[in-house]
Parts: sequence; C-alpha cells; structure tokens
Amino acid sequence: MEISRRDFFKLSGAATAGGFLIYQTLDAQKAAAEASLDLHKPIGEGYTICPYDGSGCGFLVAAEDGRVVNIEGDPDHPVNRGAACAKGASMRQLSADNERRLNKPRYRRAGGADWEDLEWDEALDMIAERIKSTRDANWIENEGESISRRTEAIGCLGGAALDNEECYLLSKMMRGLGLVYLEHQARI
Amino acid sequence: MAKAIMYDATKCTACRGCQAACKQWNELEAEETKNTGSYENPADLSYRTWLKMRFTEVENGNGLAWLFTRRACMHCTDAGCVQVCPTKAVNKTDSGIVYIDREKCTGCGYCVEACPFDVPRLDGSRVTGKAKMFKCILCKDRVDNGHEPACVKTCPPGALDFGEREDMVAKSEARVAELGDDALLYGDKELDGLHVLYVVNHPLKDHKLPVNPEVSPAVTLWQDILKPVGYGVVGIVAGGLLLNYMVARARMVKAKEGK
Amino acid sequence: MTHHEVEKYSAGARWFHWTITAAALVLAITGLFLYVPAFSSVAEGGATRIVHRIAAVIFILAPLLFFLMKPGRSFHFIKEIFSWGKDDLAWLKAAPDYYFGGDEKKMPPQPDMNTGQKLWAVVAFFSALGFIFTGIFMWFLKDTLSAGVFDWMVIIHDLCFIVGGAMLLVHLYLGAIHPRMTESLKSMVKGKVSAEYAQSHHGKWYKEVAAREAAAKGTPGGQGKQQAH
Amino acid sequence: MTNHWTDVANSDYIMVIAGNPAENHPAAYGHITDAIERGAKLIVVDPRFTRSASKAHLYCPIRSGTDVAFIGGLIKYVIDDMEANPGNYNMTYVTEYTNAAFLVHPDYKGPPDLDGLFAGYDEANRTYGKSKWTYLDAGSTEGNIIPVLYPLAEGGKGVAKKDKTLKDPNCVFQILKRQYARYTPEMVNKISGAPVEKFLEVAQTFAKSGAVGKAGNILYAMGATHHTNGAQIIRSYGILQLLLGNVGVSGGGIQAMRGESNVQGSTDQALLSHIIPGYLNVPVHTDATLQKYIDRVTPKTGDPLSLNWWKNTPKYITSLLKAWYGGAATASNDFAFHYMPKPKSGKNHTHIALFEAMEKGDEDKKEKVKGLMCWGQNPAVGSPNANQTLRALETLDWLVCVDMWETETSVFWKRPGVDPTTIDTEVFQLPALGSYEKEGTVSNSGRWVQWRYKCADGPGDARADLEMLNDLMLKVKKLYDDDAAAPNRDGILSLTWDYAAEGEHVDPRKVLKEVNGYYVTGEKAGQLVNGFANLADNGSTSCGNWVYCGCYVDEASLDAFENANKAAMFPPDNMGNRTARRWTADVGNAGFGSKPEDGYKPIGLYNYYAWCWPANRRIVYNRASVDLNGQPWDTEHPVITWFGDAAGAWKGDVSDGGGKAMVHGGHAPFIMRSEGVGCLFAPNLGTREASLADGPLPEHYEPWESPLDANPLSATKNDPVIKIWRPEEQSTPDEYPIVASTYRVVEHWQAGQMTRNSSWLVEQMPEMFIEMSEELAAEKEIKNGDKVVVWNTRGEITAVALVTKRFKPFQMNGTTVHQIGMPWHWGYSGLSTGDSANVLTPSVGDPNTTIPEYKAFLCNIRRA
Repeated sequence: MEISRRDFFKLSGAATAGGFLIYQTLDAQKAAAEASLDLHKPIGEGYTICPYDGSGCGFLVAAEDGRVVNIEGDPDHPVNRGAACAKGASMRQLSADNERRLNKPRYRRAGGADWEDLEWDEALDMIAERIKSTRDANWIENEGESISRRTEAIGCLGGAALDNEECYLLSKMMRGLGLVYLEHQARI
Repeated sequence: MAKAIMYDATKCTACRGCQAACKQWNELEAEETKNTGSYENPADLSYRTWLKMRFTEVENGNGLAWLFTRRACMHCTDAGCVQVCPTKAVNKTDSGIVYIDREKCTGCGYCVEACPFDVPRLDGSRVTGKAKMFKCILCKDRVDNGHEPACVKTCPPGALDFGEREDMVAKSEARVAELGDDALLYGDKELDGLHVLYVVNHPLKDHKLPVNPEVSPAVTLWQDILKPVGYGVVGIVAGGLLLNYMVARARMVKAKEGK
Repeated sequence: MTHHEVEKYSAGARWFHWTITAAALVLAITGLFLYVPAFSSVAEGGATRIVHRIAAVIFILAPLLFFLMKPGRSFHFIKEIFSWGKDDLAWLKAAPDYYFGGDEKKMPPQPDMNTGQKLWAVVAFFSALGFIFTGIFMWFLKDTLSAGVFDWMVIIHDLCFIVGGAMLLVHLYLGAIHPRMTESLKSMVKGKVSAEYAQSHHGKWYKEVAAREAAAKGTPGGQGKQQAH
Repeated sequence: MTNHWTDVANSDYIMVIAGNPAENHPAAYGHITDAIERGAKLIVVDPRFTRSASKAHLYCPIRSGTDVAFIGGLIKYVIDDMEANPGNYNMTYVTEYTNAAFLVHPDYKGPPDLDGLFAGYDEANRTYGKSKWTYLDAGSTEGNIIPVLYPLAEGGKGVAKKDKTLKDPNCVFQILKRQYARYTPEMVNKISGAPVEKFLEVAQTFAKSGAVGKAGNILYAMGATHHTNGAQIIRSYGILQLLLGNVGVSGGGIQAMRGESNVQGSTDQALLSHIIPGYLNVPVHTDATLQKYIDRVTPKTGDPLSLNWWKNTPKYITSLLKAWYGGAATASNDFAFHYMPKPKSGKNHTHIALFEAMEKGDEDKKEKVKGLMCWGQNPAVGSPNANQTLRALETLDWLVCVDMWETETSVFWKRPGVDPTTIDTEVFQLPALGSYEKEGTVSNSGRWVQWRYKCADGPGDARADLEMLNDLMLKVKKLYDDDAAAPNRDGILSLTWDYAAEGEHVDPRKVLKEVNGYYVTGEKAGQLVNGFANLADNGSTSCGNWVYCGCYVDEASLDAFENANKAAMFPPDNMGNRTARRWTADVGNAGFGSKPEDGYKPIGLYNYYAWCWPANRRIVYNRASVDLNGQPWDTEHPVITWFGDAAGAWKGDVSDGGGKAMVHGGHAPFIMRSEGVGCLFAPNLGTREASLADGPLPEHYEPWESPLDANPLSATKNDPVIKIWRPEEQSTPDEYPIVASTYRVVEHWQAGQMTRNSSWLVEQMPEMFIEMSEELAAEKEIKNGDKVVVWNTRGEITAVALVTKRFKPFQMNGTTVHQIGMPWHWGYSGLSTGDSANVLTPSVGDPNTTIPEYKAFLCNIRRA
C-alpha cells in the first residue's frame, strides 16, 4: 500500500477544499445588484377628472394608439394629490378594452325577444319620430285659462354622469320640447 | 440607500385603492371571489393578488375597533425567500427590494414555504409543477425611475408613505410617539429590518402580525450547512474516485508490464 | 482462459435496472439544476421540473411494477441486501487495497451481490424511499403542509440527494469506469459475465452457479431456487 | 358645499353625520386626515360603525331617521351653554349675522305649543298655510301687526323688528330656545338611541367650535337627504352651524358630499322638474307673463344692509331666454317666455311622481307617461320601490337608454322571470362614450368646474352624449319644420341650436361659452360676458346659466394674474377657458402671494385651479368669516380680509358681493337671503323665500315606517305633510320590526353599471350583502355568510348575511330596536349580479323635495 494515511488525509483535505471552491463558484450569493428596470408602461399625460363621486379628483391617463394603458391620480391636483380609491384606481377598466362596453346602437322591437343592431342615423330618426308623435298627441296647450304649453307624456332622466355641456343641452332641449318630467340623480 | 414603505394603520381607511392600484399597475387579473360575511376579499394573496387589506373587528374595554392591515411582501433584510431560492431568482436589491426575476424562477416554491409572512405565491399547475413565483416587488420599475410604488401613490388618507428607510423609521417613530402608549412600530428590527414599516396602535396579534417573525431554522440549516456539506461530500467522493482511478490504473499498467 | 459465460442478471432485472437508472439520472440532473444556481438557467421556464416529475413517476412505478411481476425475486433481493455477515466486514477491510491496488487475495469470496453492491443497494433503497416520500409531499401537499414541515421535506430530499448522489457516483464509477470492473457494465447490458470474472468477483455465487449448472446437466429441470447465505 | 374639499383640512372639529367620506369620498377624505394631523377632532354619527367611524375620535350611533332629534339636542345644548357662557361663543356673529334677533309674527305657534304641529295646518289637504311663519315688520305698531310677507301690507317696511339683546320672547333666538327645550339628552336617547354620555361628549366637543377663531365643519351626504324630513335635517345642520358661527369661515360650513362626478353640475344645469338653469324657479301656469314670473319669485327687501342678490333674477331669466331663443326673444314678446313649458302650479313632477304617472297616470288628469329617456341613469336599480319601477317601465310605449353599458333599465324586458313577448315597449340602447373619451367639464362638490380632455378612443360606434343630443334635436327640428300644424312649433324652431351640423363633432367649448353668456347687442356684441354682475335684463346679454358666468372669457378679459401667466395657465385651444386652468400654486383671488401683506395666507383656496361658481368664490358666505370691521375671526385661516378703502380692498378669496366692510357701510354677509343674514328660523316671505313645506324650524317626526308606536316627542308621529303615494304599502312594526337602511360601499358606485362591470371592483365586493348585529343574527339563528331573505310589504330580496359588531341594537330608554343595512348597488345585469335593495324602499317623499325615503324603512329577515 503506497498511499499513506497522511496522503489520504491530504487528498481528502484537497477534495473538501475543492468542494467548497465549487460551492463558492456555483452557489455564492450574487454580489451585483439587480439591473435597474425601465417603466413597463408610461404613467400618463392626458388629464381627466374621475367619473365617480363628487370629489372631482384629477387623474392622468396614458394611452397607446387610442387604447388606455395606465390611469392613476394626478399628484398635482389639489383635491386628491395623486390619490385614488379602489374605484379611481380601477378606472382603466371603464375603457374600450372592457368587452362589456356597448359599441353599437341597438333596438328591441315591441314584444321582441332580443336586440337588433341599428345604424346611428336610423336609431336617431326613429327616436325623433317617437318624441314628436308622443309629444304632439299628448300636448297640453292650456292649464285652465292659462297658457301652459307642455307635455306630460315624456320623461327624461339622467345627467349626473354627463358633462355640464351635455346637461345644459339636455335641459335646453327638453324644456324646449315642453317636457316637465325632467329629473336626474340629484333627486334620488 | 435602502428604501422603505411606511404603513400607518391608524390612518388607513381600507378604501382598498392600493389593492386596485397594485392590480392596475402590475396588470394583474381579477379573481373570482365570494362574499363570506366580510368586506375582505380576495380571501388570500395569490399569484394575481400581491397586496390585500385585512379587516378585523376587535372589541375590548375601549370599545369597538375596526382594524385594517396591509398584507403584502415585507421586503425583509433577512429574507427567507432570498436565502432559499435555489436559482437566485429571488434576490435583494440595494434599495432593499426583494425582487423576483421571473426569468430565473423555476417555480420550485421553496420561497413560498420559507417566508415567515406567507407571502410568495405560485401560479401554474400543481401537477406539472410548471409555475412561477409572484409577489409584490415594490413596483421596482417605478422606484427605479423615481416614482412611488403604485399603492403608496394611490393612498387617499396618506396611510402609506415611501422614502429612504431611515427617514421612514424616523417618521414612524415620531408618529408612534405622537400616538402614545398603545402605539408601536413594527418592522424596524424584525428580520434585521423590514422594508415595510407598520405603525399600529393595537396589539400585533389583533392585526395578525407575527410577533417575532423569523426565518425557519430549517432554511438556515439547508442553506448554510447542508448545501456546503453537500458540495463537500460530493467533492470528497469525486476526488477519491479520481484518485482511485489513477492509482488503480497505474497499478494495472504496472502489473501488466510486470507480466 | 475459458469462454464459458454465466447468466448474471435476468432480462427483467436488467430492464428494471436500466429503467431505474435512467429515471434516477434524469432526476439527479434535473434536481441538480435546482441545487446549483450556476446551472439554474437550464431550469428556467420550468421544463426541467416537468421532466423531473415524469422521471419521478417512472422512478416510483418501475419498482412497483417489478415487485408485482416478480414478488419472489423482489423479496429475495431485499432480504439479501439486508443480510450482513462476517464476510462483509472482511470485504470492507480488504476493499481499499483491492480497489486501489488490486490485491485479490485478501478479498473474501462474494455472493452475486458483494458487500459494496449491498452497501449501495441499501443506500439506494433508503434514499429512494426518502426521495419518494418527501417528493410526494412536496409535489402534491405543498398547499396543505405547514411551511415548517415543507422546509424539512426539502432538507430530507436534499440529504437523500447528497448521500444517494455521492453513492451513485461511486456506483457509476465502479460499474463503468473502474479499470478492474471490466465486465460489470457488460453484465448489466447483456446479462452474462465470463466465468472467470464471476469467479474473481463473485466467488461464492459462482460456486453455486457452477454447481447448479453441473446439476442441471445431470438432471434437467433441477434449477433449484437457492437462498443466498 | 359652502366650502370645498381642500378647506376641510382647516377644520378644528369635524362632524360627519349621515355621510361616510372614508368610503364614499375617499380621495378627498385625505383632507380630513390632514385636519386630524393638525389636531382636529373627528366625530362620526351614524347608525352603523363605518370605515369613517373607524378613524373617528368619537363615534355616536343614532337610529336611522332621527337626525333632527340628535341635532336638536345639540342645538339645545349650545343655546343653554351660550346663555351660561356667552364668552365661549361668537355672540357678534349670532346677533349680527343670523336672524336670532329678528322678531317673529306674534301669532306664530310651533310644536311646543301645538303638540308637534306648526301654526296653519290644514289637515284635510295635508298642507300648511304659512302666513304666520314670518317676521314682524318694523313698520308694525301696537294693534297693527304687519308681517314681512310680499306683497307687503300698507305701512310695511320690508324689514323685521329686532331685539339684539335676544331677550324678546318673540325673537328667533327665544323661539329656537323654546322649540328645542324639549330635546334633552334623555329625549335624544329615547328617540335616537344615542347613549346619553356619548351624546353629551359629542355636544361638549362640537360646541367648542363656537369659540371665536375655531371652525367646526359638518359633512353630510345622502344619509341626511334620503329621509321624509331630509330638507329639515339639512336645515338643522344650518341652524347649529349658524349658532356656532361656523358658516362662511375656513374649515367651517356645511358640506354636502356629492356622490356623482357631475351631480353638482347637472343640478346647476337644472335637470330637475322644479328649476331651470341657475336655480331659477321653474315657470308655472300662473306665470302668464315674464313680469308675473319675476314678481312671484324675486325676493324683495326694505333692508338697506341687505344686498339681496336674488333681486337680480330678472337679469338672469332674461339672459337665459336670450340664450335659448336668441333673436326670437325680444322685449316686445316677453323674451319668448311664452315658449317655455309651464307645469301646473303645485303639481309634482319629481322622480316618484314620474314613475307613478307612468304606471297609473298622474294624480291630476290621469295622464300617463308613454316615452322615457335615460341618459346615463339606471332607474330600475336606483328608484325606490324597484318592483313598482319595473312594472311602470313595462307600460311605456318607448324607452331610450343612453349608456356605456347594458343596464337593468335597458334590459328590463328580459329580466329574470319575465317573458319578453308580453312586453310591448320599444327600447333603444345607445352606446355612449366614457369620461376620458370626450372633452367637457364636470363640477365637483366644492363647485369647482373642471375641464377634462379626451385621452383615448371609445369602443366601436360609441358616441358622446353631446353629439347624440345635437343630432337628435336637429332631426326633431327637421320633423317640426315639415309639420306646420304641430303645437308650439315655433318654440321648437326658435330654440337656438347651431352647435354643429348633423353627424358632425360638437365642440363642447361652444356650448360652455353659451352657458357663460355673450353680449348680444352694443359695442361688445359677440364678446363673452365676464361675470354675472354684467348681465342685463334688457336683452343685451345672453347667458345659459348665470352661476357659470365668468367661467369662459375672452383673452382680453383675463385678470392681471392670468395675463402674466397666460401661456402656462391656458392651453392654446382653451384660451380664456378658466375651467381648464391647472395652476397648482395656492394663491388667492387676483393672484395674491402668500405673504401676509399680500392679504393671503395659503389656506388651500387654489383660486387659479379650475374655476368655481359663483364668480370663482371658493368659500361662499365668506363675508361671515370676518368681523364687522372686515377682519377675520380666525387670523390663522383668513378667508378674506378688509384692507381699507383702496381698490380691491378685500384680499384672499373672491369676497361675497364686494363692497365695504359692514362698519364702513358695507352689506350684511348672507347676500343670497333678502334679510342679509343666516336663517335660524326660515321665514315665509312670499317670494321664492317661502320657508319649507313642513315648518320654519326642524322638528323630529318618526319616519313613515317607524319601529315605535308613537313619537316620543309629540302626538304628531309622522311629518304631517310628507308625500305618500302608496299608503297601502306601509310596513308596520308588528310584522316588520326591523329598521333598514341602504347605503353605498367604496368599491361600487350608485346603481352599479360602472363598477359591477369592472372585474377588479367585483373581486373586492363580489356580492350583495346585508349587515346586521350579532344580537339580531343570534335571535334569527343566522350565521355569518348565510344566505338570508329580507322582506316587507313591497317585496323580498336574498343576500349574504354579514354579521358584525359594527351594528348594535339601539337601546332607547328601555326599548330595543334592531337596524340592518344593505348596499343598493346590485341588479340583474352586469358582471356581478344580485338583488336590488330598492325592492324594499317605499314610495314616500320629503314634502319639500320628494326625495325618497331610502334610509329608514321597516322589514323582517330570516335565513334563506
């Protein structure tokens, strides 16, 4: 036997050292820091006001090719200072990407079991005709001796979800047509 | 250098803007959930829920309290997940973020079990084992570009703040002092310092925060002892075999020559 | 030198061996990717984890199948590997000299499994049990296990890997590389070894085989099943 | 809101009552946090321990519908304390800025005298004759009592007699004291269930805001208004705040926290049956001429100290008519006043009335509503008595639903359990653009009118409502153009409508400019009017809505500060559009800096961020924030300060009404009242200032559906003049002993069509639920998470039980009353569906507003 006990220990020592060397090479913690990341999407520059409650919080919208990719609070807005609640932070899901959004005028005929698609022109023509016929057939020219000029057969609801310009035109149009049942969310 | 989030539970109203903002920024899909008799939902963290608020009703001599607790990665200094990750996919940045490089992640899930806060989650199939780990990465891309994490930015009552860790610690300490006796700062010392600091004024157990979180000794044993020993043992054996081969071969040649 | 060959391993045993070997190698290599970060790039994408699972299924099913098909031989094998005697001690004493120097004289004659092989078989048996037990837990019960228990499962799995892996290296080396174990690999491939090799490496067994062969020549059908001693 | 969101941070005491800003106005809630950081105390009063309550220093529960009792108790506490410790209160404010010193008609009698009624009750018609609810005219002599009631009787001066010592038994202060003497802490507990010690803690805390220089704020929302006495509840807040000197000051006031992004704006634009844009009364059939209308509605006064801003009504109505009828409105034809519809005087055309008329015909002529348009509103979920609403919709000839989503209303004909073939309503569903897919303005709770931009494209063929409206009206006009025999055809053809050709894009700026107003004659013809002070009643100006006048001006009309920062302040295509300003520096009016000598401390007015009606005034009634010398009560938070006689002598916010400080001959602070002061007692003055339908002072009455057998306060159980449409549907406590209330959660919004289609929100709040106390759950053997059925005379709903410590049974002097609560966001359409809480709510309304009673009704509950 030519390998002495000493040699054996030497060899074992060398092998152990080798093992740890391998460990150092293969398993040691990486010293280098993780590389800096780019923003995975833009934060947003378009400015909007939240469509939810009456706080009037400012938001920034980022869109690519007309498609919303990010919405978050505008840090410079005095009311929300960049903040957004659960609804505000989810505002992106109101965008055209939400497949539940309506994208076509639709009509349901009397007694019909389902929707039918319409073109805009057709739809608005039909509505205009109905407004006119219902209004004219239910016109109240006088209340007793007094001039009254109204119709009580058409109601108009809504506005709190619209812009001021839309509300104003709605007010003007409906009063102009003689409606008196003009109401919206503020009442309920 | 190190950054930290400060979460002040005494200001939080659980509006859950953070929960939604996290999903929005990180493109995480919604879960299908049920109302089980609580405002709290989703029921747990998941690969697509990296942050959730916990709701707890506590009633004691001081009356009723409705406690809200942020639940997301704590970005520990002594992070079990980082220690245990076999592929070093989970790693720690200089700013204290415990980051997951999903390219490198093999989905072994060791991190899931090594986390004292039960945070990392796997997607994918249990059967095939093909999965990736997901958790809060403190919006690393935002932080790298000088923005606050999405949750911090969105927080309406200012319950979340973000900045240099030492500033956040100082601010938290000041807040605790202001709040008085029951208040305490959680995360300053835990696990060598968390990078999410909690200011609470109810006992930790009411917030369901672990009182002395620690990385399991098994993780340390595995990482610091077993693995090096493994390399050693295999090294010794391999070395021995090599030696044996050389010696035995030499002898055989000699023997042949001898014949 | 005679060219007489004796059958060392039956076809079934060989199939079993190679199947298990293939599975074990695949398991070891795919496992290694998780163990050694430097190799982790291979594991990215998780494909190796699927391979690991497929191999694990084979690794579990192959012995089960073998056991069902050949329960007698299986029991015999298990009994054999756990039967240790004076000869084994002598073998262990003599082995270093033999494997380094090649001195056969001190080696006691061995049955069809020598002490070294038995040692390997015992280690393989227990590490396989360890692998399978902890592996199943890690695979299917990850969500139900408490984190602490899981951590220990990982540790046992890895411990098995270290011990079993080290022994596997030895086995591979002795089976395929060691200059003297010339016919070991062949025996597992073709099933037969030369009488010479058998005599030198498995003296005891060869005696029995030779006796059997002689008896068989005289009395056909007398392949009595013999228990090892 | 009298003030605005950022100003809440300046409060010292904040009482959130009947609101839940942490959940329903969360982003703005941050200013409450800021106030607390500054040391403010937050008080939350609510039947339920809400997320807002979780952050309060002091939480006090009250049974739903008992706000007047609770606030009445506070008023009593303050009056008593005020007499004992006048030094703790701003007595100058009380005597000079409120009508505390005004003498009331000696024949006035109130609930303490008439067992819960006010003078003049007509039981047969369930109305009040209000002739005694007024002041005693200064021209009265012994033996000749003259009320301040227009038209004034001979010898009347149009000014009330006053006693500034507040000792005269007929002065408002003494009447107030008598009115609320009955509202002792024990009575408050007996009615509301508020524990006596909690109530007293609230009283002691909030009363501290009465000190000079301290500001107390009341924040409320629909929890106050959604009651049969909703208007009186708000009045009670006003009385308390006036007594405490909190109205007009920074950090004070009364904040109606609006629940929709533009419900302020849609109200300003008068999408309500009783008003036309700018809060002008709707003309009625008795207004035969414009002058008659003006005479009926314009407040008058003989008080030289009063600016009586509404005296400008003729300018505003004339300018509105000019905006609507353009050249067809001339002095010779009453500015086309005859074209306007004039409903029958006194007839109700509000929401419930609409749906009742739809189903059964109206209360007058049995006329039925046959066509309905819904512009982003979903009445199938949002209306009270939802089953009645659905039945009513089935009777329509046609229905138009304009929305971003399919709504419960638009698909009512195929709702669960209904055979579509049996419903003959034609339905149009028009796809609308969302908020960031078009341009335009919205007005927040704080009256900030903010421009928003188009940031992305809408889906498919979706269009802006503005364009739909334009096209629709152009088509209607064409139809009338072709039909010479149509009624009031000229009215339709004369209506100015030149926004864009059919099918073309409508620029909302064009509409906003019309709202702002133009000069139509003279050398400035064609220019935009810079402020309503410039509007005229002779037809020389047009203005679609006088309160918005000044929001969009010509470049030449910009003020010096705007001019100096023009490029940065106005985007090129919005030059002069003040709603598009985003000047984030906190500067006061005319751009004063933050140095004290500039007259402005940064108190969060942000006068150059967006634009605020009226006249960019951020805090209304701000003249009440200064003493008679024009110096701020609170020097830390000066809203305005009088700097002597120099031009622009008022610095800080846009002062209410301009002019001089009172001691220098300036006017009284409350310019929108003809008395010039705040009304503790709301008199009937015979004009638009006609008091309320149910009394000049708030009195507690039980909700229409009350768990109690009697009103603990008087023999008058319910408000005697509330509007009840379906008396047969009253749920009574024998069968339905549990009080229920509806509300909202932060994760959903209103009728739910927006949020129930957003998966991230559905994830957070996936299902309809009902909250109840552990005690009630135990009594009914209900476990948390069980499905439960809640039912009453109007229907039943199923939902998940949420058993919580946050509801507690009310202990009211020995009586235990259970209350449950439920969100009303759900319906049968959308990503998340569930039963609508409004199936259970009754068709009753406040006598003033006919807002439905959503917050206090009776029901019963069982495990499903």
